[in-house]
Amino acid sequence: MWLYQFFYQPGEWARGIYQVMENWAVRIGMGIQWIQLIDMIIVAIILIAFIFLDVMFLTWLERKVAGHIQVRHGPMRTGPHGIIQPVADAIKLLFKEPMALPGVDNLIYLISPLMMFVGAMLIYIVIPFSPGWVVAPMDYGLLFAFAASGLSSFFVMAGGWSSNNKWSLLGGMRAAAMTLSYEVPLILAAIGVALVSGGLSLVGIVESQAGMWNIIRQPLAAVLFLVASLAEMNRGPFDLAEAEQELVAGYLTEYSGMRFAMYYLGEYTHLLAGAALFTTLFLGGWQGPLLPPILWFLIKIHVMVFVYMWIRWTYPRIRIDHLMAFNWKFVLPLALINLGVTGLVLVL
Amino acid sequence: MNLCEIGRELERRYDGLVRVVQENPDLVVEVAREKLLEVCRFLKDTPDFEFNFLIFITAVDRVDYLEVVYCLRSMSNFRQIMLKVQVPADNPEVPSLTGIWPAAGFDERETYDLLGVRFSGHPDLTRILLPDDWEGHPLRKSYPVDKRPVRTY
Amino acid sequence: MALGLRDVALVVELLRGLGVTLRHLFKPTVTIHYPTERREVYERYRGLVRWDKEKCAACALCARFCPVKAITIQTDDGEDGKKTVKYYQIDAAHCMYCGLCSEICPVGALSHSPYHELAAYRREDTIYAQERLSGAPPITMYR
Amino acid sequence: MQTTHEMVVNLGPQHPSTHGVMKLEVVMDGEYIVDCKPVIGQLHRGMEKMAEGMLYGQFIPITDRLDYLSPACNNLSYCLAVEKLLGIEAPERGKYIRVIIAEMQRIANHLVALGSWGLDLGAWTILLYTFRDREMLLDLFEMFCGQRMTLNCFRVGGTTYDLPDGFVEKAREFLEVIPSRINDYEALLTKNPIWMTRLRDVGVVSAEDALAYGLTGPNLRASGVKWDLRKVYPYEVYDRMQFDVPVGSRGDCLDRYYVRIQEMRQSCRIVQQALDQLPPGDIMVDMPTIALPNKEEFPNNFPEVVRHFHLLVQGYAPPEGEVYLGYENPKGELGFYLVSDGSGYPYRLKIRSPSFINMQIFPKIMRGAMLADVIAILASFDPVLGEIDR
Amino acid sequence: MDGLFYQISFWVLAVITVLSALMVTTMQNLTRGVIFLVFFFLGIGGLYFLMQAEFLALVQVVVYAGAVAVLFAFVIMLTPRVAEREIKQSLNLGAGFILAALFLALVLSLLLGQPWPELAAPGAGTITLGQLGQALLGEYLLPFELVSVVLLVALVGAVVIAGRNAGRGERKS
Repeated sequence: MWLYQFFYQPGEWARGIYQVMENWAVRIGMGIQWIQLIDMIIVAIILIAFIFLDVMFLTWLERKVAGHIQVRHGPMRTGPHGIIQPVADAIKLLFKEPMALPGVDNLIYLISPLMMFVGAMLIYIVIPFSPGWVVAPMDYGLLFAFAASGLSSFFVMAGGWSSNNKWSLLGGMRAAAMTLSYEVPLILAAIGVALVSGGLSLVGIVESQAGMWNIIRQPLAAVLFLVASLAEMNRGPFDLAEAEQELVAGYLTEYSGMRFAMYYLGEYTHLLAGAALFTTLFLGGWQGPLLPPILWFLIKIHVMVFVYMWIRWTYPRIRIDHLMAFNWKFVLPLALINLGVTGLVLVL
Repeated sequence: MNLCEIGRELERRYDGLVRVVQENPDLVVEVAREKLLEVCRFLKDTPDFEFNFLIFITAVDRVDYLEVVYCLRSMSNFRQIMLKVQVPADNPEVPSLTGIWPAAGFDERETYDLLGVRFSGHPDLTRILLPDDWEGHPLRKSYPVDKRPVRTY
Repeated sequence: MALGLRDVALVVELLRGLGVTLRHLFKPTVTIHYPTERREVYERYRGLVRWDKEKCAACALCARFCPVKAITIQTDDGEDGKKTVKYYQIDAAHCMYCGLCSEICPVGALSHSPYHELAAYRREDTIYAQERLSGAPPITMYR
Repeated sequence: MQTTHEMVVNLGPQHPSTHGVMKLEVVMDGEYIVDCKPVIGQLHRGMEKMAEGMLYGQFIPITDRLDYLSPACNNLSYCLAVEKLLGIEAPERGKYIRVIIAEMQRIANHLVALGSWGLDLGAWTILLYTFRDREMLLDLFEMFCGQRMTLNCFRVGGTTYDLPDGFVEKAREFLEVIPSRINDYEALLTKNPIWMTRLRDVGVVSAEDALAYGLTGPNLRASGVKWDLRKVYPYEVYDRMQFDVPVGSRGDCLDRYYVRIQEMRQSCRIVQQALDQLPPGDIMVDMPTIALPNKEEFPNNFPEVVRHFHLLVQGYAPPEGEVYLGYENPKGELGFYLVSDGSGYPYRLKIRSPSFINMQIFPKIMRGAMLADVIAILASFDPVLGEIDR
Repeated sequence: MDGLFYQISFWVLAVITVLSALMVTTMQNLTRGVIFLVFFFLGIGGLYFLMQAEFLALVQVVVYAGAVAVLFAFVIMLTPRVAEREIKQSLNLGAGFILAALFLALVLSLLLGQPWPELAAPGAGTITLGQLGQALLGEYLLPFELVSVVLLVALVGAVVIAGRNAGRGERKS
C-alpha cells in the first residue's frame, strides 16, 4: 500500500513524511522553522542528485545514440556497453590539471562555468515531476524557467571573453547573439501554450492537458519551441558557440579539467531542462494511462532527449547570419501568427 | 593546323628568335627572353591558336644555363605546346606572366623558391615551399644531395 | 536565408534526412573492437618483410633497389667462392612496405608476412636483424 | 567612425578542418574576412629532388605519397608519362585492370572528400557512412595488391599483379550496393535546406576565372567548363567506355558538391563496363627492355638473369627529350613533366599537382566571405597537402 | 512572512545587492563591473521576490539580468581598448563623503516622515496574472500604448544605425 501511495499519490506521500517529521519535532520541542529548513535541504539534495545522475546517463546516452546512428558501437570497453563511461569521464576531468593561462581575467574565468551551471539548474525548481512533487509551485513557473535559462547565456559569453583567446571570443559573441535572439520566439511559443492552458503556472498547464495534450492543440508552437530550445541550448544544427570545425572549440577552448566539466554538465543540464519543459508544455507532463506519473514523466523526457540528439547527429551546422535571418524572418513571424490565431480562436 | 605547322608558323613570324627544338611526343619551342611576353600574348589572343590555359611553369638546371619551361594548352582545339627560355645560370631573370595568366602566380614563386629564377613583375615573389630563411635552391644540380640524415641511434 | 514559401517544401527534405539516420540507427554496426577482435588480412598482404637465409644469394640487389634504403647487408665470400651473408637487417621504421624488394629478388628469398603491428617502445626494436626476420611473429604488445 | 580593429587569425597548420597542414593567414573584421593568404610548405619532402636520384621504377612508390587519398591514380599518371616518354603501351588486360582500379580509387577519393566536407560543416554522420562504404573499396585494393592506401600496384608498361580470383565477384557486389548508399547521401544532404543555404552562392568561381587561375577537375567543371581529360585524351580504354561528364552551372560550392556526387555515379558505370569487357591475356608489355623476366626459370636460363640485373641496376634507357602528360586525377589534372638525358635516371621531373594550382584562387573568392564560408570553400576544393607541398 | 528564513534571506539579499552595487562603481576593470552588475540585478530581483511581487521579480531577472547586462557586456567587449585599460580613479574622497552624507540625510528625512502602511498579509497581496492583464489593457491602456510606441521607435532607430554599416565585410575588398 505504501509503495502504491509513493507512485500514484506522490503529493500525499510527501505530506505524510512531512507530518511525521513535524510530530517528531514537536515531541522534542524544536521550532517549526528548523523542520522546514531540513525539509528544504532534503528536497534540494534529492533534486541535485536526480540532476547529476540523469546528466551522467545523458552523456552515456548521447555517445550510444551517436554511435548507433553512425553504425558503430559507441563506448563498449568500460563495463558492459560502456555503462561506466560517464564515471570514467568525470574522473578524468577531475584529475586533469587546469591550465594557468596568461592574460586570463581570473575572476570571470572561474565564475562563469559555475554560474552557467547554476542558471541551468534553477529551471528544475519549477518543473512538476509528478502531482505533488514540485519544488516551488509558483504561479509564474514558466516565466521563472525562461529567466533562469536567459541567465546562463550571459555567462557563456563572459567565459568566452575572459579566456583571452580569439576563438573563444568569437564563440562567446556568437553564443550571446544566438541565445538572445532565440529567447523571443521561445517565450512567444510558450505563451501560446499558456493561452490555451490558461495561466503561467506549470502545474496548471500539466493539469489542463489531462484530456488532450497540447501538442495537438498547439502543433506549430511545439515545432517552434523545439527549434528555439535547440538554439537556446547551443545544440543541434545551431551549435555555433563551440563549433569545433570553425572555432577550434569555441568558448570552451581555454577550459580544461573541472571547469570544462562544469560547462559540459551545464550544457547537458540545459538539454534535460529543455526536454523537461517541452514535455510539461506539450506532452502533458505526468499524464498517462496506467503507469505511475513519475515513470511517465521520465519516459517522455528521455524520448524528447533522444529527439534532440537525433536532430543533432543528422544536420549540418547553420551559418551565423542565416541563423539570424532564419530567426527574424521565419521563426518569429510564425510565433506571432501562432499567438494571434490562438488568441482569435480562444476569443471566438 | 596540327602541331608542326604551329611550330613553323611561329618560326616564320619571329624568324631568328624562335626555334623548334622537339616535335614527336610534344612540341617544344625555344623562345628568346625578350620576345617571351609577345609570343605568349600572340599565342593566347590570335583566334586559331587560342592557348588560353597555362598548365605549369618550371625550370631545368642545365648546369651552364637555366631553361625556364612554360606549358600551354588551348582548350578549344585540344593542343599543347611547351615554350623554353634559356637564361644564364648566375642571374636568371625572366619577365613574369601573371599579367597574361593569373595561374602563373604560385608556379613562378615555386620556381623561384626551388631553382632561384627571379620573375620581374611578380606581385610577391617570396619562397612558397621552403621556410623564408632557407639559403640555396634545392633543385639546382650544384645543391648537395648526398647528405643522408645521420641516424641518431 | 531568404526562405520563401517555395522553400517550405524543403522541410519535407529535412524529415527525409531524419528518416535516413533513423534507418541507420537500427542497422547492425560494422565496427570491430580492435584489440579483442582482429580482422585477418588478405592473402597478398604486404606486411613485415620475411627473409630466408638459405635461399639468399647475397646479391644485395634488394638493398640497392630499395627506394628508402631500409635494407643493410654485409656479405663475405664463402669457402667455395659462393658469397654468403654476414649480416642482414631491415629497418622496419624506414621500410614503407612497397613490396619492390620481394618483387625483384632473383631467388625469392624475400616474402611478406601478414604482421603489421610493429610499434615498439625503443627505436632499436624496430630494426629487424637476421633471426627476427624469419618465421616467428614479432612480439605484439597488446594481446 | 571608429571600426573595430581587424583581427589577424591563423587558420593554422594545426586546425581541425584544413585538410592537412595548410595555414591560412586570415585578416578578419568581426565575422567577415578582409584578406586571406595561404601559407604552405609544412609537408614538403622534396620529391622532385628525390626523383633525380632514383630509377624510373623506384619512384613509383613515392608517387603514392603525392595525393595520398588516390594513390592508384598517381601511380597511373606517372606510369603513363614514362610510357609516353618510352613510346610504349600496356597490353589490353593491363589497361582494363588499370582503368578498373583507377576508377575505384576515384570513388574512394570522392567518398573521403564528401565525408570530410560534411564533417567540416557539422554533419558528423555523413563522414561515418562514407568511410564505411570506402572500407569496401579498401578491402578490394588490399585483395588486389596487398596494401590499402599506399598501393604501388602499377608498373611502367602494365601492372605487377593480376586480379585475384575472388576480386570480380566482390567488385560486382560493391557495385550493387553503392548506388543505394549514394542515394542515402543525397537524401541526407542535397536538398537539405541547411546544406543548400550553407553552400548556395558561396565561393562562386566564374568560367573565365576558373580558366585564368588554372583550375582543373571537378572545380573547373563546376564552373560550367566541360573539360575532362578522359574524354579529351582518351588513353587506356576510356574511349570504349560510355560515361558522361557532369557539369555545374554557377560554379559555387553546391555545384562542386553536385559534380562530385554525379562523378561517383559515372565512375560506377565505368567500372561496371570495364568488368564486363575484361579480356584475358598478359598484364605486362612483353618488351625485353622494360618487363622483368619471370623468376621461375632463373637458375638455368643465364641470359635472363643478366637482363634482370641489367634492368634493375641501369633501368630503362628512354630516348633523350622531354614529355608532359596530364591525367584526370580525382582532384584535377595531375601531370608529370619528364626531361630525360638517356640514362636510367630522370634528369628533371616536375609534378603539376592540381590542388597546388587550384589553391591560387582562394584569396580572390574568400575576400568578403564569413569564417564559416572559408571552411566550406576550403572543403569544396578538397585540397590534399601531400600533393600541394610535394 | 516574518519567519526566521524571511529575515535571513532578506539580509543576505540586501548585503549582496549593496555590495555588488559598490563593486560595480569602484571596480577598475570594466568587464568585472558588468559581472557584478548582473549580481546586482539578481539581488534586486530576489528582494522583489521576498516582497511577494513575483511577476515583477521575474521580469526584472529576464529583462535586466538576461538582456541589459548582455547589452552592456557587448558594448564593453566590442569597443576596442576599453576593456583592458584600468580606469583612472579620481581620489578626492573628502568631497565624495560629504556629498554622500548630504544625500543620505535627505533620503532619511523623507523616509522617516512618511507613515508606512503595514505590509499586507502574505499571500493576499500577490497580484494574479489575470488582474495584471486586465489592469494593463484596462485602465492603463494609454500609458501601455505610449510605451510600446517609444519602444518601437527605439527598435527602428537601432535597425537603421546597424543597417548603415552592414556591408562592412565587402567594403574593404
